Amino acid sequence: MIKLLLTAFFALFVLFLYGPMLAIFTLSLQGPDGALTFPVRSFGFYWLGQVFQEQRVGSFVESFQRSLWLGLAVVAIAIIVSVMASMAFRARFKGSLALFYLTISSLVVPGVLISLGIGITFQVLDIQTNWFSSGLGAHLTWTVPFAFLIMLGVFNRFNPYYEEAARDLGAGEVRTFQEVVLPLILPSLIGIALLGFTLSYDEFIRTSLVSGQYNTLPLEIFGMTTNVTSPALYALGTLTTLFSVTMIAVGFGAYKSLSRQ
Amino acid sequence: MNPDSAQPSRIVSSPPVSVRSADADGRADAGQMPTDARQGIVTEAAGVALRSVTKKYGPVTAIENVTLDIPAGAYCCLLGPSGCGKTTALRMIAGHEAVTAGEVLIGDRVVTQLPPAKRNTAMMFQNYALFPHKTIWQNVDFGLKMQRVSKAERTQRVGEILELVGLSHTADRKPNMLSGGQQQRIALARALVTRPQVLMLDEPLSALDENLRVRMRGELRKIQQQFKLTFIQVTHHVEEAFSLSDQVVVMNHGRIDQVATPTELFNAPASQFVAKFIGDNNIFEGRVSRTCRINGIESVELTVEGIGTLYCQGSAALNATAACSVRPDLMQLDPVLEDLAAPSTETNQVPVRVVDVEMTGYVTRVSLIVEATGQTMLYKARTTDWMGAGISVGQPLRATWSAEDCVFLPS
Amino acid sequence: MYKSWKVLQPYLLATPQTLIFLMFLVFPILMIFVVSFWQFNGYAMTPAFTFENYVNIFSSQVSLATYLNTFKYVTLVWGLCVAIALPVSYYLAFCIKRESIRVLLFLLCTIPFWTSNIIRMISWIPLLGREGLVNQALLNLNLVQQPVEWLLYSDFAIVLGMVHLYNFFMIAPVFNSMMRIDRTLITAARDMGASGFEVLKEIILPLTAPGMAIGSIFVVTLTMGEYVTVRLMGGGQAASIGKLISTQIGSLQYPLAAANAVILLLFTLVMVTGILRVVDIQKEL
Amino acid sequence: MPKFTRRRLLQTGLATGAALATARCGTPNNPAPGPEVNTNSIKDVTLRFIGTGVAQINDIRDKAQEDLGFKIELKALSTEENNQIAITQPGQYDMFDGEYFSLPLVIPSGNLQAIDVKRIKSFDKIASFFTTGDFNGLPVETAQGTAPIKVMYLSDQNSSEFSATPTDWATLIPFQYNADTLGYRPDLVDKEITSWADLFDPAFNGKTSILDIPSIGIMDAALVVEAAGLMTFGDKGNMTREEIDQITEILIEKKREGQFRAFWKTFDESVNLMSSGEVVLQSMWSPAVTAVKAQGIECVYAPLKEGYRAWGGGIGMSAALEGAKLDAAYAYMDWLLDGWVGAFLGRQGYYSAVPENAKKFMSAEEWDFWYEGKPAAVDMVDPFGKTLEKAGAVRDGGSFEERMGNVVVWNSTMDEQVYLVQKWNEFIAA
Repeated sequence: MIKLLLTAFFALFVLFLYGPMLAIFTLSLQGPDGALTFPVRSFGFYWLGQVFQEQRVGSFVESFQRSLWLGLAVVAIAIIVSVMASMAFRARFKGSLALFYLTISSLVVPGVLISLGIGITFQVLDIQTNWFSSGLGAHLTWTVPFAFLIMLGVFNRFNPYYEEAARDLGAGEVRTFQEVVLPLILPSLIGIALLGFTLSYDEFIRTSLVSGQYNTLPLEIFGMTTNVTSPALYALGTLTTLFSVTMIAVGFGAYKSLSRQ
Repeated sequence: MNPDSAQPSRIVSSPPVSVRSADADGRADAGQMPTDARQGIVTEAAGVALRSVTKKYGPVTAIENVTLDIPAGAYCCLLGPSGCGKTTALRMIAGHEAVTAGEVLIGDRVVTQLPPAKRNTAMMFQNYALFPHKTIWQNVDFGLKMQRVSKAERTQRVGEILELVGLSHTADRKPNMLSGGQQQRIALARALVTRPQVLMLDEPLSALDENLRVRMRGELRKIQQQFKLTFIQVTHHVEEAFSLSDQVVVMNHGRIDQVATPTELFNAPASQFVAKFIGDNNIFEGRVSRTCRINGIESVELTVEGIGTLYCQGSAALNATAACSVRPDLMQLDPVLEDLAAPSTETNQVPVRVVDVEMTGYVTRVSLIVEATGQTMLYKARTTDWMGAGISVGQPLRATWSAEDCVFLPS
Repeated sequence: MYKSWKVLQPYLLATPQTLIFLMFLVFPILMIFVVSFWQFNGYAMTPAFTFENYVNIFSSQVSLATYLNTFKYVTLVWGLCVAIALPVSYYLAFCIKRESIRVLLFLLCTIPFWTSNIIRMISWIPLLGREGLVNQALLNLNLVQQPVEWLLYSDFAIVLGMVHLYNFFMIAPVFNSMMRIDRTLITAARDMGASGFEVLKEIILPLTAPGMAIGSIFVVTLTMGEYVTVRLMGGGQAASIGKLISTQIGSLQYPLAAANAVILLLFTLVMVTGILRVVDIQKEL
Repeated sequence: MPKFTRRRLLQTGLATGAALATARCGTPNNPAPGPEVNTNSIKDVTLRFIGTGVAQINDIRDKAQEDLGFKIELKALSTEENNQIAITQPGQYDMFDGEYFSLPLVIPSGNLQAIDVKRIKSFDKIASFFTTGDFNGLPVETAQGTAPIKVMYLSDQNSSEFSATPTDWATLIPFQYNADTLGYRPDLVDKEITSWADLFDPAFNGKTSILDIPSIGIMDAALVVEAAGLMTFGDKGNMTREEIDQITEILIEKKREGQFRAFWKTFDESVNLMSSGEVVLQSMWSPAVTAVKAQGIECVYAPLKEGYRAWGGGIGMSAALEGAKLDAAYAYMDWLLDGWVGAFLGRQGYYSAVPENAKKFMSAEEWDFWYEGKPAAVDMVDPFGKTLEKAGAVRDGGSFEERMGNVVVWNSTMDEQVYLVQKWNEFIAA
């Protein structure tokens, strides 16, 4: 009985999660006469195609490229930095607690503060904000803590004897890392990459004031919500969701195959 | 030095236990009327019975048509390798696992459909399952609280039982602040505080180190005596089962292979599987070539390929395939090989060669090989005796044992 | 040489991360703090040391009401997220027996989280609008005579939107906590006569508390500074501190925005510290 | 700051981000100060625009690039963000496409440079209420608010003082403007809307909207409360603190009563609100009304008895422009006034700063419909190919003269701007 209720609740929850998205997926599959609201007038792929056409204002394609590059950069830096820091945490060092809480606070500080703070800083220092400088920094405050906490968890469970064994067999620090540590943490790194990329790819608030002259994709989409009056907006939603889902699938597949090894 | 020696002598409180046939009718004769669990610190023990019990998980059969009687007040161990169904059997008795077919009886009550709490049983879990977020006191108190026992009585009973296990001072601590042995005692206290008729223990000693395990064995036994409860314990550890039990139930692939006292089991394993599992018995498979009487006892001559004939007590149809088993400590090793060609019906002889010698303390384990077949055998000698024998690795020998010591294992 | 390297190593390894946070977290927040004492006119701010911005905030009925409104959103969103996360996680962790199905269903819950928040937000509009699907359905079923207006551009819509966006941050840690519960603890409790409800109350909920605490930190901090949902789902009518800050930024009232940000940060830190008393984060990793 | 060549920037490796951005390093973010060594040609120039979605249209960019030969980058922003960037992020744009009312805020920042009107070929042909302040005797020039002429000229090339009389140095070169009023859905509103006061009509409770841009919204609000007889103003274009207090109090009360459905910031939002039926009556911009019509939904741009609120938009140059880029900027402004853009925007309902040039690029039928107020001889089609009006329709509000001649206020930045914004925010937040 209770299980039945819970199943029903879960089903409702899934409907709650997906319902609205299915609505815009449907609306994005309209013909040229489609509108922003139901009912659907005709079906077609017109608006999906429109996304790649020139818009009346703005451009999805370029902002998508920027978000892609930014996401990759964020992932690369977050991984390097967090792996280093979490390895440092395996040896107790002065200030480790401070750094730990600094990292936590980076997570809990409301995003609008990061955005405002970096924006003001750049302004006061008279530096141009840009998606690849200030924007990158803002994204790192969001992704590095996640990456770091995950890595901390990974190294908590990491058997140090593997490394000792490697060193015992004559491997240097670098070799030990390459040959022993890296392969063992690789699945986790894939996980971090996946998480970090999506966090960056979809990040809005922290970027909103510091993206500089060129918009990242979420900013562009937000701009579009105020500038686009056609289902192309929904089509874009459909496509970027498809892209995200593909990324998850690829990442998840990589994770699976790596952790099986 | 051996803590086992301090144990009180064993009492088997009911007639010799036996495996009942699946179609046995009537109620369990071993049980007694359950008394109210809340009266008195000691509750009357109750026997437990399984009647043609089967457990299936989808297509997989975990327990197949098992019938078993555990007398009230007995210390029973379910022994077997992992996956043999012993834990499933235990959980079915406790009510944590539904029975696919058959019945479970506690005392004379059919409890098959009852939830765990209604069975007057308690369970002590592997790794103890102490609630990590509750204090020791709260852990022990939990069962009473769930039974809606009055606050005053709970305080008294929890205090008593903590006193009994000698851990009153830990009442306010969380389980993770206790040592393994202490945790085990708390788990025991928690199980006993509700005054069950039957206590079930799922590998209770497996989390402890060797020394502690031996000591805790003694404590378990003592408590069982003190409370006069039926204990049913799951273990894969032969020595543990031997040292604790009044009744050992050896299980294999979802069936019971043998139910016996430890001594019976040790001396007369009923199947090849039991013989192998309970010790390093040497087993020879062959064909029954003759039946005879040796010293007036029905005996069998077994022809083993590559070795010749072996004699053991037992009866079987001619030409049946069968096996026999001999304990490694009941053999003799003899450097004289000449009269090998003339085997007697009383003494079994096999030519062997020493492969390896392992001194393990009191006992020295000698690995032997039957060169004709490549079969390995084990011989155990008192270390002092072995040192005096002056036998070295590689030496050819004759292993001999009497037909009396050779257990016949029908297929 | 090797020894001193060993001592230095953790410091060197920790340096890049520390630098990132100093540059993009600590320094900017210090700047906000400094700027919150500056003066401004319609187009520029000038360094000064004045409490005027704070005085303005604390003496304004509207900003106080806005703070209260923000707390209202935080409380509602948090409560709903917990109310959703517990049964959903419980269902996944305890009712689903097959590991593979569990993983699949959990993934099902997480996929929307991986996609654009903005898109998820605007996707409510064709559903909830005056001429949206929900209203059409209600009208067709004759449940209402007039379209229901509070579905969109209302507090309801804002809370709904935020719950939609952030419930994952509660579900994931709660689910994780539940999955970590040793199943024998439940069997043990059952063995001692605990009913289903008692098992929930005595065992599962207390052991899920750390997960709930972590989830709460996420949900609270995400909703505290939120303004996109408030703007899109509130139709520009509703107010939250995040929205106020972003409006003030838009009107170039940076020092005022900074002062609000400082207050927001203080509130957030108080809440988070409160939650952290319940849970040791380092232990939960 | 020393001049960085691209190579040098990469060598110093300022940030990983910089290296990542090599893909688009060809367009420097900061125009290098000092004379351009390479004066090769304006073909190598990229002009970066910021502006609202009204004119940051890709079609215009494509046509300009084709005609002028250099590169143009657009960024469409909300009015608010546009001003914000213009004031605080001078490095992010070369050209500012903004409104006249924002100049009292933008000019003091020193981020724009004065435009030499002598270099603008069609300057003399620009509608005279921009250049001289009078307009064929129409009452435009007497309207309240930040009328363009008040902020059109700087007293000197390097001054940030506005000049009341024409000089050679302009702040913005105007290219579009309009007279705004209330838009409504005749299918959902059962009466003809004739007064600003109708916005507060209880019949439309929960179905109206107003725009959330303080300098514009306050003017609409002022017209509404004045028409409803709720209060009077000394000068709607320059309210006192007391007047601001009073009007926001009225607005907050109306908001509490649930008069408004939502607020909007960009014209497309108003389009979506209107076409989805969320709102049936709201202050609106002319092209937004045409955009609603383009979706096949009836929408009327009500000529109101109290008159219109007007706005003017123009192009300004970043102070950092020089050399080839400056030349390009002037070339662009000439092109802007040349008529193609005027006609393009005209087909959406905006007016061109140089109507006679726009006329060259419009069909006679289009000119008659949009400017002369005559019934459409053929279907009117917007620049994106959507039919806006069937043949026979007449533009709401009539001809250019009727509409621009009936302007009573301009969008404005007041002396009490900071206070206004604060109070306005309170209204929005209330």
